[in-house]
Amino acid sequence: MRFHSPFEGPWADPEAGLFSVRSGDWRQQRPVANGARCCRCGLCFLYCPTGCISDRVTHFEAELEFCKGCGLCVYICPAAAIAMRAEEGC
Amino acid sequence: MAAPAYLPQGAQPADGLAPRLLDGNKAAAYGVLLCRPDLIAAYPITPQTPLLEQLYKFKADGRLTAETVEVEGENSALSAALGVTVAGGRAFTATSSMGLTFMYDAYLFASGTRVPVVMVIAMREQTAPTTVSCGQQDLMMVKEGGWVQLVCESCQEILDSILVAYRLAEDPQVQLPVNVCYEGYYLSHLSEPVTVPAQEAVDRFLLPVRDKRRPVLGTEHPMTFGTYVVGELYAEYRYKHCQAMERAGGMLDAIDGEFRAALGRPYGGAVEAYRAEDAEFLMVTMGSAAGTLKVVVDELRKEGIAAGLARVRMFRPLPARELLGLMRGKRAVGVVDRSVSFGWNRGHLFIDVKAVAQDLEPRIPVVSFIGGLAGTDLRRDLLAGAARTTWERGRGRAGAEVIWLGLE
Amino acid sequence: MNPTLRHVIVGAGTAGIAAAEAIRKTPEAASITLISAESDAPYSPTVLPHLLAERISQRAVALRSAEFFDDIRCRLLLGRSVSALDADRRAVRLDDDSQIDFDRLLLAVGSEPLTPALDNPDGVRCLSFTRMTDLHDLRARLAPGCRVAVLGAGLIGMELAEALAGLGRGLQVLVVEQEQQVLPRTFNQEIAGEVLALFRAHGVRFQLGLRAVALEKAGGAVTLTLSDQRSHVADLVIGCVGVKPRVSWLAGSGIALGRGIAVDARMATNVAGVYAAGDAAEGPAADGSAGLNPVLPTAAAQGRIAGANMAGRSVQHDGWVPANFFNFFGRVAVSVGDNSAGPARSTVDRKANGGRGQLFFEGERLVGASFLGVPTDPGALSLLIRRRTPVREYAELLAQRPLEASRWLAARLQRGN
Amino acid sequence: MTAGINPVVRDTLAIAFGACPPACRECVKACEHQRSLARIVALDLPEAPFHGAVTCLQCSEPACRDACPTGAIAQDEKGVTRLDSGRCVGCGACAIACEWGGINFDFAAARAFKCDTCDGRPACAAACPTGVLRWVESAALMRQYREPDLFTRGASLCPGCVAELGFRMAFRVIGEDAIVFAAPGCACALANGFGDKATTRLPAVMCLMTNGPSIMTGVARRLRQIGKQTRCVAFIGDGATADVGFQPLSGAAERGEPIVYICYDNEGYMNTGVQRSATTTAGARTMTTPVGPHLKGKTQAPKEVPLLMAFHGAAYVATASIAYPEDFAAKLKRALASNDGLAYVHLYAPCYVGWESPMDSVVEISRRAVETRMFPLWEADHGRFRITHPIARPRPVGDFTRLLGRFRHLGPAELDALGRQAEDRYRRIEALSAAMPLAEEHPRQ
Repeated sequence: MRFHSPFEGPWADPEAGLFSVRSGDWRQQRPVANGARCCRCGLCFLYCPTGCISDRVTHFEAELEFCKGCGLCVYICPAAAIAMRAEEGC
Repeated sequence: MAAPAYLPQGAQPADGLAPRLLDGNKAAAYGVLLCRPDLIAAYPITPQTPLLEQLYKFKADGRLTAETVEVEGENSALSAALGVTVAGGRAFTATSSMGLTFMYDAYLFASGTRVPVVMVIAMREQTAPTTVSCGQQDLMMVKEGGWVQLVCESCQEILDSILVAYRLAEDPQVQLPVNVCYEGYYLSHLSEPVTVPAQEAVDRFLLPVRDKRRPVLGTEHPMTFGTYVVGELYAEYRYKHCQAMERAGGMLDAIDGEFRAALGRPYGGAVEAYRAEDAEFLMVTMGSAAGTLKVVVDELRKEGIAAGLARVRMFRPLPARELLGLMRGKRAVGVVDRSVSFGWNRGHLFIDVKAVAQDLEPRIPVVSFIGGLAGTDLRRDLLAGAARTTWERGRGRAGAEVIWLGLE
Repeated sequence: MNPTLRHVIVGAGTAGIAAAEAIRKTPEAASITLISAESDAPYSPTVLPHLLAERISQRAVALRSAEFFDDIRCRLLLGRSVSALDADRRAVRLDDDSQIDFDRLLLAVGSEPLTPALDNPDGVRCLSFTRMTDLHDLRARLAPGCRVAVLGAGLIGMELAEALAGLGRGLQVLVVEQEQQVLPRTFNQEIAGEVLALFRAHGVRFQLGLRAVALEKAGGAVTLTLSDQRSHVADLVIGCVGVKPRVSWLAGSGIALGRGIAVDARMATNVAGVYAAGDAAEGPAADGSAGLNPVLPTAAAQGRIAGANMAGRSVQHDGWVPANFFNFFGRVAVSVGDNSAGPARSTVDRKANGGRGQLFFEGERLVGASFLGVPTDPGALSLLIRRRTPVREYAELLAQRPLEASRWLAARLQRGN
Repeated sequence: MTAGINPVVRDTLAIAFGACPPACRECVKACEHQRSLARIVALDLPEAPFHGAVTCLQCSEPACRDACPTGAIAQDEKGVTRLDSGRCVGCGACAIACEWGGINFDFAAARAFKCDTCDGRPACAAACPTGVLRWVESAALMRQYREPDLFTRGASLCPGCVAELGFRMAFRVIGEDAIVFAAPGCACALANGFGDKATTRLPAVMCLMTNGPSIMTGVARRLRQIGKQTRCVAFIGDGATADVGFQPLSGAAERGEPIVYICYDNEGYMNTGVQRSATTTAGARTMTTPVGPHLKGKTQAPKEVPLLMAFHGAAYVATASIAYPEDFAAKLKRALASNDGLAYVHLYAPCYVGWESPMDSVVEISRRAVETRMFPLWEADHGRFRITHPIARPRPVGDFTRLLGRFRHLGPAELDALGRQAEDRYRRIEALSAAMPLAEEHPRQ
């Protein structure tokens, strides 16, 4: 028998890596940050539902592998430093 | 020195402790006490309630150190028990009848996630119609639930089976929840002399839970318990569950051996055979009626009728190999059930036995006797009649496959 | 990224410094060398008229403090001019024949003044006004009662004239401009006329529609002959006829040159790893053309873009829009975009709040705007023009309340609605 | 290591764009009072019509600074861009470079000037009567939410899901010494693992709809037994909280189990396709309370679970909203600190799919719900109550319902009734806070 799990029951060890779906593939629009305009308040980071915003020192930016394109970062950005742009083919 | 009559054949009280008069529930409570659980969570339900009360008495007296949770229902009782078990502890719960069905989702959850909790079922009829009387129907409602299920014949066996249940459940080769089942009133409220083993002897038999290897929920090594599973992995877990069931069945003999070495009382493994080897026909049952059937077998033997008895101790996994071996060469088998399977309209154990008997060559008659429902007494005369009927079937007499004892 | 990547920036003006800072903002380690031909701490020539007018002291015009360059770990070489670029060997040669190797190079070399084309048989010193040394030179010669002729009424000429007029001390200022108006590429005639009136009210004389054709010595003074053959006496002549990119030294280097150094929207030249920004860069304008736009905001933006790209980010300049801001004698004049009236254009011209506003539209789109003496927002207007925003329906509002209306429309645009 | 703990994150002025009342100008007056020349400009344009305010929001790479020829504009160590008027020559390069309306010009002095946030105490925000201008102490917020996100980023929840957002927010505050409990529902995708892979680095348990608090009871008792401080924290939806799972929650609260239970209330069975639950707002359209000639959405008022919990022996009860993250974080910390019984946090979790609103609307819905008194923010500590975010002048309930398609069918009478329900709900809490007051401020953790 070729088993996938080392356990008898439905246990999972995060050390083997977390399960993730490529949720970036769902995206119909992408957030584009105007780095110079960013006021570095971090609210986009705090409010990203997927937790995919990272600090690029000059500004914050979404990692597109997971960004679902919800646009909440655009809504929350006090500086209007992020804009949504349609993905090609959407 | 001859062994006391209440002990199983050949048994000696190893620890030399004097037996005391305990009913089944109290015997169970002593069993639980000796197993040093970390948490007890149960909801009162007749006829299990005195077991719960006894445990709280132990707690009040300072004899029991377990956390006790006065849950608001059976679902929570089992859930709290499996919570502590998942977090590396040892838990106990107990229920009956509607309580069992009320915890049905947690019941299936516990086995499907392989949580080794131990739960007593003080067996009772299943409502409706409403009743609190004895029966085995509640157990039958969960027989396919993936738990290991042990069914006791005496109060001593209840106590001993609790110890065996933890040993079995927590074995790395098993990791399954275990039910210890005994009939309400007939055993739960029946007082018998019971030897309560010394704690040290139990401790030798039953390692503390921390010595067992299984995943433990906690921050030392964070893990997820109860993952969402689809497809092949689901099949894998089902396969492993069945394999664990198989291993649990095979392991009972070995554990009985260890139990005998540690505590001096032997049990016959998954099926207790009583004068079965040279019998012409075999009666099969489980639970308290086995005692009466043993008397009936003895009486028939005196008449020259070679009766024998197989008492199923382990209902799940079904000891099919043992049952097949005992049935081989017999001319007929009669199965006495304290429950009914709707649709089959026969007893539940009968269905199992009949399925096993399919492997016999030549085929032999298997008869279902249904009796003792809702606390009615499986009297000696009723069981003797059942045995005679089985014997006659073996000798070619035709008749119905199912007979309701006392009704027909 | 290679941790030892060497960034060399030629020119320590606004573009060069913006680039140095952008390079340092990327997390990877890199070396930065900033080379300035001038020995003064980096400054912007924009401050020259303000220094002349004594609105500010020279101590207060350094673009950045000395510590700043230490903070961003930038090696600053002052007073070292770069004489050649060897693009193949990836090195620049300095005036002392030493060589600096680079992995990424920014040419932020700025501009130099155009020399007025006129007959000058006596070799009369015609001053220019684009460097700190020019200011020192001018100050040294600027005696009380001095007659100063400023050739050119462009950006530099007008600011210089305004500064001189404000100094008092009996200075007499004459401005010569070959076009019929002052600030010809900045304002249309109407507003230019108002600016002219303002200058005249402050004693500045103008000769418009005329060119200086000859300079001759006349005793201790100078005779300046204009294209109408009339002569004017001056003590000092300052040429402010325009600037050109300082790119002659790059001829033959392999760098593609037009009027300046040709760059794309990333500020990259045709040679890999070599960038240009600022006055010398002939880069994309917002209207899609390419050209020079030697003003501070463009230099800053281009420098930032160039630096970011040099350091491995990928950013594009969205194109410059001509924009100028003047404060003449306490009256603000703003010009953004293209302020010429064309055949396909409509104009809204309003006098409001003691000032004047003009808006130029192509269809629904704003293409240019000028305001005199009215609070407005040149940045917001630039954005509306750059993005070719259809705001014709708000023309009246923009003319009447330019500050609020332009900011509202710009903010709305920035938020994508 | 983590973006959130970067020290250069800074506080900011948040201006709800175009949300000012007409002819207000309170911000301008306050700024003038404080700084003589107003750094904030009221864009009060009835002709447009538009009513807003604009000022410098302190770009990280300020174009005004880069363009300044005298070095008069510089960023201070807190990232605030300051203009030194002593070095300003009034050239206007900054005003051209800034496309965001951040630079103003003083005609009289021929100098540019700009907002410097009043050193982090902006008078404008303090003066704003509507909450359109807010000073967001995001540096402090980021410190509160400093723990790394321990959940998978590729979780299969809808884009813009507030349950996912709330889950991550909550556990950034809670930290790593916790075991997370989930139950079937939208948010469990973050914690239930998938097959042999985990979806969180925290220890996690995927419970049934019916037994979360009971499994937690077992685990929490065990942890206490072996001397662990690790907290058991549930993040479970309203269905498993208010409906089928209410009994075990009730039991755990009554027994005083030391667990933290966060209910994310999206007012329905959203994971199964938007069916009504006990907490669904009256009038709301769902798949089981549809709108037709014979039915107009849900006919019953929502079950007020947090209030039930407060009257249930819970040690700590709070309502929370992602629109008020400081409040949410503070309440989570109080919940974690209350070890003598069950702590219950009811998180308002608008589901834009089921509530029929745009994908990026959850924060706005959350804020409006509070501002209209639809969802009061309060807390109760051992039966003593306090409104944590009083709404003195509530917005009309229509400002809330307008955002949501699920209320589109409601007429004026139904909206009035909804408003009265909200009003009653708020007054009830107000009355409890008056009768059984909770001491004003907990010490800040």
